[in-house]
Formats: sequence, C-alpha cells, structure tokens
Amino acid sequence: MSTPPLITVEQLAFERDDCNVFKPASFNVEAGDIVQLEGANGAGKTTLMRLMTSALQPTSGALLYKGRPINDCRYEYLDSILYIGHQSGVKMTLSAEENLRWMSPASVSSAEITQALDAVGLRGFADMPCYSLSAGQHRRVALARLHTSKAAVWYLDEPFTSIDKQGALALQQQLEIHVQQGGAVVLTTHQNLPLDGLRKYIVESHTDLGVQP
Amino acid sequence: MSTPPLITVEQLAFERDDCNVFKPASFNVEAGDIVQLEGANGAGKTTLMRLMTSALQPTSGALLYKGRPINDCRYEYLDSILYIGHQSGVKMTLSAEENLRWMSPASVSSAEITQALDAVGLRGFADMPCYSLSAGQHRRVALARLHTSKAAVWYLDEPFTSIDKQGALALQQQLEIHVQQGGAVVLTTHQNLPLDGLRKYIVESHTDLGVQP
Amino acid sequence: MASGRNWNWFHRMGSPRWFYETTGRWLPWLWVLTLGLMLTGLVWGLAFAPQDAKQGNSFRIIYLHVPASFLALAGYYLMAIAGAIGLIWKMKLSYMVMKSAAPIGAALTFIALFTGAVWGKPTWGTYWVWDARITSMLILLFLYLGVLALQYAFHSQETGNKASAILALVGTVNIPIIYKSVDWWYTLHQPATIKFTSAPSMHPDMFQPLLVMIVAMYSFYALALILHTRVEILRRERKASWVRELALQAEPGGVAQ
Amino acid sequence: MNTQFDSLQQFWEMAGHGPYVWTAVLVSLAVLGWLLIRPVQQQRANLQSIVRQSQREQVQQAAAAGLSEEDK
Amino acid sequence: MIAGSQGFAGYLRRDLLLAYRRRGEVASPLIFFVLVSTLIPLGISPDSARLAELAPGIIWVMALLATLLSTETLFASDYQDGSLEQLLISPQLLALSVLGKIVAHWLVTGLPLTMVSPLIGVMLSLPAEGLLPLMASLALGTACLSLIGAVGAALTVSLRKGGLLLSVLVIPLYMPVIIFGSAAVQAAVDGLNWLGPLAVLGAMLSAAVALCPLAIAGALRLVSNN
Amino acid sequence: MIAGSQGFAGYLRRDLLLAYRRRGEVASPLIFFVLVSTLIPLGISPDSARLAELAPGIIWVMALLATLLSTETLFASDYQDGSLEQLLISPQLLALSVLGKIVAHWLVTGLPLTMVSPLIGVMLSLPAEGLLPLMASLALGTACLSLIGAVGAALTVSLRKGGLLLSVLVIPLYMPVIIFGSAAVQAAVDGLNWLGPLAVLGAMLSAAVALCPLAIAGALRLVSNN
Ligand code: HEM
Ligand SMILES: Nc1ncnc2c1ncn2[C@@H]1O[C@H](COP(=O)(O)OP(=O)(O)OP(=O)(O)O)[C@@H](O)[C@H]1O
Ligand SMILES: Nc1ncnc2c1ncn2[C@@H]1O[C@H](COP(=O)(O)OP(=O)(O)OP(=O)(O)O)[C@@H](O)[C@H]1O
Ligand SMILES: [Mg+2]
Ligand SMILES: [Mg+2]
Repeated sequence: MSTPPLITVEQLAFERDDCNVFKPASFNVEAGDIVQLEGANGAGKTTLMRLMTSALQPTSGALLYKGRPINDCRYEYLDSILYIGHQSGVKMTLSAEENLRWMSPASVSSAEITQALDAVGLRGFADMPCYSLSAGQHRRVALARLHTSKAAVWYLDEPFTSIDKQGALALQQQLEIHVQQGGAVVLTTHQNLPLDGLRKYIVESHTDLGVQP
Repeated sequence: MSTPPLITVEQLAFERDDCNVFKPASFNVEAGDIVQLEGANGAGKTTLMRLMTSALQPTSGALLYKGRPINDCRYEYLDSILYIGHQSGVKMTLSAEENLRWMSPASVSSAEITQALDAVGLRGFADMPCYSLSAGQHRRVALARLHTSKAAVWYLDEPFTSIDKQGALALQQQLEIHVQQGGAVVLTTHQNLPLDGLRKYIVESHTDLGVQP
Repeated sequence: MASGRNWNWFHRMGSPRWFYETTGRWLPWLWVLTLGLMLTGLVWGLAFAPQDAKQGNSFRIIYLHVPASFLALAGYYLMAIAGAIGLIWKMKLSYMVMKSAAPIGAALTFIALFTGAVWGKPTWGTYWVWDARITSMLILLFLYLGVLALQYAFHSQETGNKASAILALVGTVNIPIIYKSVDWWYTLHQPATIKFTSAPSMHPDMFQPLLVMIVAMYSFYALALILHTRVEILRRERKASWVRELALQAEPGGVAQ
Repeated sequence: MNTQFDSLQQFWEMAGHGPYVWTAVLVSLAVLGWLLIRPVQQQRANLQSIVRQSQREQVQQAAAAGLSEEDK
Repeated sequence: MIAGSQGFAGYLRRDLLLAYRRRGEVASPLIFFVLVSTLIPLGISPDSARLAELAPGIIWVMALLATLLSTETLFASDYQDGSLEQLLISPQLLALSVLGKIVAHWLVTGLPLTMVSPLIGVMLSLPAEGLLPLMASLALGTACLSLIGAVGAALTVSLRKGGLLLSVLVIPLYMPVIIFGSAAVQAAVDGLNWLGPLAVLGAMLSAAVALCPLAIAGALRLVSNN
Repeated sequence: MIAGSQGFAGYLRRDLLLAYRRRGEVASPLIFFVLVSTLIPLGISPDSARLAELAPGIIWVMALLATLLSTETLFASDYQDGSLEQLLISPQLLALSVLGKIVAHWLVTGLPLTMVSPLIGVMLSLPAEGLLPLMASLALGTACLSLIGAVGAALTVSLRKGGLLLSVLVIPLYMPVIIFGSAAVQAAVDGLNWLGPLAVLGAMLSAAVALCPLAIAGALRLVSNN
C-alpha cells in the first residue's frame, strides 16, 4: 500500500446562509508541493484556507492528514501547520522581538529569534513597538515566523502583501528551500510566481455573484 | 511667466524623534503625470505621501499647490485631492453602497454610486455589510471612490493590495484615463506597472536602518 | 525686524543650552538655600515652636502640610502655563519644564493629602472627611495623574508632551470651576460634625517657622524643577555637541558600568 | 528660645502624638528626598551613557578611517 | 463647497446611520443605566425611604458612567479604519465636523438616557417633584459630558485600548457637572429653587460647545501627527 | 508538547507582558475605582455617617464596574489582529490557554483592586472591622467576575464594538456575586458572622473555574466560525 498524501481535501465545502461559498474542493497536498489557490476576489480562497487549517468547520466533505480524518489527530495536525492570514496576529504594542518570541515554539532560542529578524531585514527594529513599523515591516514581523517555525505545512494567505521586491524574492527562495526539505506550502496570491513545481488549484465561486470586472 | 506646476515638493522633510525619516524630497507633479514613489519597506513612502496630503505637518521644506504655499490655499487644495491609504476608511458595519455614498461628494447621484460599484465589480454586494466582504472586495469598495470623485490629484498608497489580476488591469486603465483627462496620480506599489509616462521618484531612507533583505 | 530684536531674549531663554548653563551656575546656591531653610524650618517647627492649645503636638504637621498644599496648587498653574507656551510658540524647553512639573506637583499633592489625613486622625478622629478643600485637593491629584498618565502613554515624546499640554490647559480652564463648585457643594451639604480649624490667630512663635518652611518649599520646588528639567534636556539633546563636551568634562571615564 | 521637650524620648513621643507627627514627617521627607535624588541619579547615568556612546563612535570612526587608508 | 455645512450635517447623518446599524448596541448605554441602577438596591438596601435620599446622586453617577463608557468609542473605530485620516484632510472645518459627531453621539446616548430617567427615578422612589428637574438636568448635563468626554477620547484615540485611561482623564473634569446636576434634583425634592443649578449647567454647556470642539480638533491633528 | 502546559503558562506570561507594556493603562481600573468612588460623595452627600451605611454596597458596585469595563477588551484586540485565530489553531487545549489569559487579567485588575480597597473603605468611612472582609470578599469575588465576564466577552467578541452589549449579558450573572459580596462586608460591620457569605463566594468561584473556561472555549470556536 502506498503512503497516503500529506493532506487530502475531499469535497470540502462550506455554507454561509445555506449557500456554498465555493464549488466543493478536492485535491491533495504532498510533501514538496507548493500549491497556489487561485481565483478572483471573493472566490473563496481565504475561506478554503481557513477550512484547511481547521479554524472553520466544513459543512460537508473531509480533510485528511496522512490519511486520517483531522478530528482523530487534531493536535498532531495543528502542531505541524503554520498559518499566516490577512490579519497576521502581530501585537501592535509588543516589539518585533517579543512578537516573534511569543509566536515561536518554546524551544526556539533567543539567538534564533535575532537571526530570524535579521533574515527578514528587521535588524535595528527588533525592539521598536510594532505600531511604529511601516506596512511592509509589519508584515515582515509575521513572516519571520517562517524562520523559527518547525511546521511542515505552511498556509500563507497573500504573504507578498506590502513586501518590497527584494523581500518578495527572498520569500520565494525561502518557500523553495522549505519544499526542497520536504515541507509543503499552500498559498494565495494574485501575482505570478516564477516558482518551480508550483501547482495551482482554481477556487471557483459557487454563486453567480463573483466579482465581475 | 510659465504657469507653476500643479504640485511642488520642495525639500520636504519629516522628523521622528529628531531624526529625518527620509532624505528631503524635491519634485514636481504636473497635470497628466503618474508619479510612483518607490523605495524599500520602511523607506518612508507612506510618510511622504501623508505629508503631501497635508495630514502630516512637515518639519522643514514646503509644499506648493499651483505655486502657492499649501497653508494659503488649504481648503482649495483639499478639495482637489483624494487619498486612499493602507487603511482605506471603509466602515465595516456599513454596506458598500452606504460607504461609497458617504465618501463621495454630495453632488454624486445614486445612479452614479451604483455605476461605480458595478465598475469595481461589486454588483450584487452593494448592500452587504462590509465585514462580510473578502479582502479584495473590501479594497474595491475604497477604490470605487475613484469613479465618483471629482478630485484632480489622486494619492494611492498600494492600491493594488489584494486586488486580483483583472481588477488590477482595470485600475491601471482607469489611472491612464484619469491622467489623459488632465488629472495627476501619485502612487506607491512594489509591483512593476506597465504604464505609459510613469515617472518614478525614489524615496531614500535617511537612517542606515532601512530594511536589509 | 525690530520686533524680531525684542523677542531675542525670549528665544535665548528658550534655548535648552542657555537654560542648562545658567541653572548650572545657580544650582549650588539653591541646594544650600533649600537644605538650609528646610532644616531650620523643620527643627524650629518640630522642636521649638510652642504647642497648640487645642491640638497639642499634632499641630506640628502644619509645617509640612501647608507649604506642600501651596505649591501643589501653584505647580499646576506653572505646568499648564509651560504647556501653553510650548503649544503656542513651539518652544521645546517649555515642554521639558511641563514634563518635569507633573511628577513634582503630583508628589507635593500627595504629601498634602497624606499629612492632612494623618493630621485628621488625632484632631477629627478620622483619616478622611469630604471637606471642600480636601475634596478639591483630591481632584487636583487626579488631574496631575491624568497629565502624567497621558505623558507616558505615548511612545513618541513629542506627542506625549503636546497631548498632556492640551489636557493641562483644559484642566486649567476647569480648576476655578471645580473649586467653586466643590465649595458650593460643601456649603450646600455641610455636615455639622466637623469644623475645619483654620487657625484664625496664629501665635507669631508658631507662624515664623511656618513662614520659613513656606519659603523653603518654594526653594525646594525651584531646585527640583531645575534638576528634573536638566535631566530632560540631556536626554533630548544627547546628540548635540555641547552636550558631548559637557559629558566628557563631567564623566571623563564614562566606563563605570 | 528653648525646645518644647525636655528629652529626646519626649521629643519622639510628643505626648502621644508622636506616631502621627513622625509618620507625616518621615513620609514627606522620603517623597521630597526622592524628588531630588532621582534626577541626580538619572543625570549621572545620562552623562555616562553619552560618554560611552561618543567613545563607541570614535572607535568606529577610527576603524572606518583605517579601512579607507587600506583601500588606498 | 469650501467650509460648507456638509462637514457638520454630513457627520451627524453618518454617525446616526452607523448607530442605527448597531442599534442593538446603541440601546446598551440605556440598558447599562437601567441594570446598574438595579444593582444599587441589591448592594445597599431595598428600603424605599433610604433609596429616595440617595436617588438623585445615584442616578446622576450612573448616567455619568453610561455616557463615559460610550464616549470611549467615539473616535476609536474611525481611527482604526482610516476614516479619521480622511476627516483630517476633508475640505471642511474640522471643529464643525467634530461637533456633528458629538451631536450624533448625544442623540443616541444622552437623549435616550434622559428619556428613560423618570423610570429609574420611580424605581428608586424618587419623589415625583424631582422627575422634571431630573430630566432637565440630565438633558443639559449629558451634553456637557459628551463634549468633555470627546476631548479625552480624542487625546487617547491613538493609544490602543485607551478606554480606562480615558476615565482617568475626564472624570475629574466631570465633577462640576455631577455636582450641579444632582444638586438641581436634590433642590427640587427638598422644595428649593432648582433653576439656579440648572442655569449653571446651561452656562457650562455653552462654554463647552464653544471650546471643546477646538480642543478636540487640536488633539486629533496632534495625535495623528506621527 | 501536545496539550502541554505551554498554553496556560504561555498565555499567562504573554498577557502579563502585554499588560506591563501598557502599564500606565493597567493602573486605570484602579484609578477608575478610586475616581468613581469619589463621585459618590459629590453626588450624594459628604456626611460620613450616611456614607458609612452605603460603603459596602457602593464599593462592591464600583469594583464590579471596574472589572466589567476591563473585561470588555479581554479578547477584542486578539480578535482584531488575528491572534485569536492563531489561538484557535494552536496545538494546546483551548480552555487552558483561555484560563491563562483570565488569570493574567485578574492579576492586573482584581488583585490591585482588592489591595486598594481598604483605602476606599477608609475614605467612605467604612468601620474598621469591615476592611478585612471587604478584601477577602473582593479577592474571591473579582475572580468570579473576571471568569463570568470573560464568557460574555467571548460571546460578544465578533460583534464589532460589543462593549456595552457585554454589560447587558453579564450584569445579570454578576448579581449573585454582588449580593453575597456586599452581604459579607455588611455582616462584619453589623458584628455578624461573615464567613458564611464568604464561603458561598468561594463555592461560586470553584464552580466558575471549572465551567467558565469550557464555556469560553466553546463560545470562541462558535463565534469565529463564519
Ligand atoms: C486629607 C486631608 C487634608 C487636605 C487634603 C488638606 C488640604 C489643605 C489645603 C489645600 C490647604 C491650603 C489651602 C490654601 O492654599 O489656602 C490646607 C491648609 C491648611 N490645612 Fe489642611 N488639609 C487636610 C487636612 C487638614 C487637617 C486634618 C487639618 C487640621 C486639623 C488641616 C489644617 C490646615 C490648616 C491650619 C491650614 C492652613 C490655614 C489656611 O490656609 O487656611 N488640614 N489644607
Ligand atoms: N507611527 C510611527 N512612529 C514611529 N516610527 C514610524 C511610525 N510610522 C512609521 N515609522 C517609521 O518610519 C519609517 C517610514 O515608514 P513608512 O510607513 O513611511 O514606510 P513605507 O515606505 O511606506 O514602507 P512600506 O513599503 O513598508 O509601506 C519606517 O522606518 C517606520 O519604522
Ligand atoms: N464573515 C463573512 N460573512 C459572510 N460572508 C463572507 C464573510 N467572509 C467572506 N464572505 C463572503 O464569502 C466569499 C468568499 O470570501 P473569501 O474571503 O474566502 O474570498 P477570497 O477568495 O479570499 O477573496 P480575496 O481575493 O478578495 O481575498 C466572498 O463572496 C465574501 O463576500
Ligand atoms: Mg482572501
Ligand atoms: Mg507604506
């Protein structure tokens, strides 16, 4: 018997007001994959991603982790994922360093924290409160988690928002390294990513109300 | 005597904690210009733009509107500009329509409001409260102001954030039409814009603490 | 231009460096004056002044209570005026003065309240009554605390300064109203049980040390305000070259810890 | 002028009012003293840190100068 | 349209609409007022003679708290979503737009509170001759409180979670209002002239209307300037 | 590290750090408590005999309000900046992490409030024998209030600006606490046995510690599910 895929999405669907948000989704995520959820504004990418992190409960369908239903291995699954959403959970009153300290696993050392902040280009800003950071710097604090996390699966909802060109390049490299080391990435973005082995999953709005530009 | 430029930025500087945020900026914006403020994260683009909208008071330097200091013609100037920042001023509890109604000049008719919402692809979402919109839809509500505003100068801080590809194309066309009609646009974005006649102004961080990726 | 000349003194006074150097020359004298007067007044009041006929020795608390009360109130106006000057003429030095005046004023108000409360126990049999003056003093403490809290709530010095200056100004408009209304409130409700001993005819032997203590407290206030302001100046101007030279003179080693 | 008290003991007790008077005096003096001592301490710390910083910058400048000479 | 009236009327209308959207919540100061007033007999004594003595003071203190709590959010959400910045660069007189917001605030808090106060008065056994003065003094007084509170709200708007800091800043400034407000009611109950204290409240209100919007405009420009 | 203690201790530590960052503001419930207590004499009467009668009730009502107001923001900022979502998908027992947050909340509000209450007691002429029962009942009672209030805060967190709605939800639940709390103090002042009411408070607290975190965890999951 072959090993089951890392994550299996089986006819996953979510209803708001008795109406599916997107067409039920089915796909696998394997170690080494970068999956880009694609779709117009309002198609349901964020909703699907939150379902996959188990923050939302699906109305129907199943989410399997290594072949087992998510409810049977909830903590194991949660321990192996990392999610950065539109709102990144960065505390405005804490400094970048404190934020990262708090959002990283307990086993991460101070040196690693400093390294991670350096890596996202926040050297010198580590002890400023986050409300005095620029939009991009703020986002970088959240992205620094990618350097300290031990999670195998990264869920990134529009990670490139507000990040400048060099930062975006660095992040793309980081994603590639992560999947080369056997991790997996699920992300959304409206930009074209020149990444090897990128797979796309098109999220289709279920209603006829999708954005019509 | 030649007519003075629409907007003149003269050695404009802003200090935080006795330290310039960016190297003093000097440039002109003429009718028909699209000026892109470029610079790494934290270089000071947002700060410079807020100075130009007069939301911030500069520490030194001058901002001229049609050759006159801004303080002599404040209301005239404010009447002719439109600013959409990182935070767009969209009220979560109001519907898209109500938000746009409120943010548009009093002379705009209901039909124009509906048209504007259609134009940004929000037909069918007009009367949903904005907290149930997706990130991109939310941003589109703010951008709908561009359709109803009579302002000549648009200040747009990262307008393409969260907007999908088709939306971004439509926005670029809109900017071009605006400047062809004699308007002017000052914007920031980290993407490359394939716009004719785009001019760049590089914002340079004054400190040695800029983001080092 | 002529008017520019007239304002020269004003701008010179607004220069932190001028303030620092001038007050530097006064400081030794102020220290001597303050400590001398304080010591004289206290020893005189506590040990030599005759005891009060009705209140006995507890009356000696007056030598701290009244001077502190005076300066607590005067200090608020000084703080508000400094804030106003800062807001109107954008003078950095006056913000520094305002910022320094807040903790001093709050501390003096606390002393007035504390000594008053302790004094109340032997004379009235209770630590606290809602007398008009006492209530006003308590409100004054709250006003000070508000200014202090706002000052430190902002990350940016300057915003904190300006915000608390606005608050201090609003408070100044309100203080007379507060005092008048509290007075009126008290006369409306006045309970018969307690009569404030206002010491109508104080014996000169009691009064002279009080006078000394009042002068001492003014001197103390000046000293404390100058010391606090100098700290602020150094902190704000730490990059200026005159500060560096000065620091090298004062602490040539600079390596202690 | 004479003291009102015959002995230190009496001065301390103040005919029963000692606890009140002395708490008031000691607390007041503590607060007043704190108002004077704290700025003096802060001033010293400030001066020291300014000196240290300027020393650090001198070292850096020297290093930079050394480097540029090597470049030549 | 320069410095036209759109600023005042526009913000007044918008804030009323926003309030209508959250109408469940706008009723809250009211319900807070009613609920807390019912806590008092629980905590103190259900004896009606005793309650009657306390009623003017208690009602006024609770009205003050209800207003204070609702003032807190006057500018906060506008600050967070960027509307405040739009207000600062709108081509209208800032002080007037701000006044529009405050009037809207009073219409959805102070006014309903005034309307419901006779009910509370009856519940706390306030004698009937105190009811009219209670309403009159609350109407004037809560308007003062909204104006003064708005100054504090403006100063603390950029501080995340400034809620309780706000109370520290403004409660001392509220004291004259509560003194004269409760005194008016007490005077009426005792059969004295209650128009005097009421006139003082009126004077305070005029002063506040004239000065507070300016202070608020200054404070808003200031705190957003960083 | 699955379901380890990091959830509880981690959130406890983090929230204490956050509180320390805003320490000026954390002192506020305290100052609020003191300030509002001074409003009472201004509104009612400076007469100490009268105040002494009211003191137990007033102090308890004010403590309740101070706790209530600070509970409001327990989850609000976490919800807005996305931290709450992170909490929901963290590999720890949700109820424990939540308990950590609540303990931190009590340490920065209920505890200081308890500590300062004798001062207020003295100012409101509470007889000396009431001071110890006041502190004991406040210590137990404010912990109850924090726990119950957190349930309301969790339920209202996703409603924008749920501040006052919260009070409507939780004040009725607070009533037993305030009844037994002020009864304990009153009993002591009247020379009766005050350990009885205190024991009831203790029992309520144990029940609340056991049940509230579960209710809160449920409410948070529910509320964020849209
Ligand atoms: C907490 C309690 C008290 C507070 C807050 C307080 C406050 C004040 C204040 C503000 C003043 C200065 C008034 C002015 O500037 O004109 C003052 C003066 C004075 N206080 Fe107190 N006081 C308190 C308790 C007492 C007690 C218990 C006594 C004596 C029984 C007392 C006796 C005096 C006297 C004799 C004066 C100076 C005479 C005068 O200026 O009228 N005070 N107090
Ligand atoms: N409120 C503030 N207080 C203190 N410093 C601030 C504040 N806002 C921004 N800064 C600092 O000022 C600098 C410029 O910030 P600004 O927001 O203008 O950058 P930006 O060019 O817009 O960056 P981005 O591309 O990330 O949006 C940054 O280094 C930032 O840390
Ligand atoms: N809290 C909510 N309540 C009701 N409807 C919602 C809510 N959040 C999102 N929606 C609706 O669900 C649909 C999907 O939203 P979602 O946020 O998943 O879109 P998205 O693909 O992430 O879009 P974007 O590219 O703009 O981020 C949208 O039509 C949106 O209006
Ligand atoms: Mg999305
Ligand atoms: Mg920016």
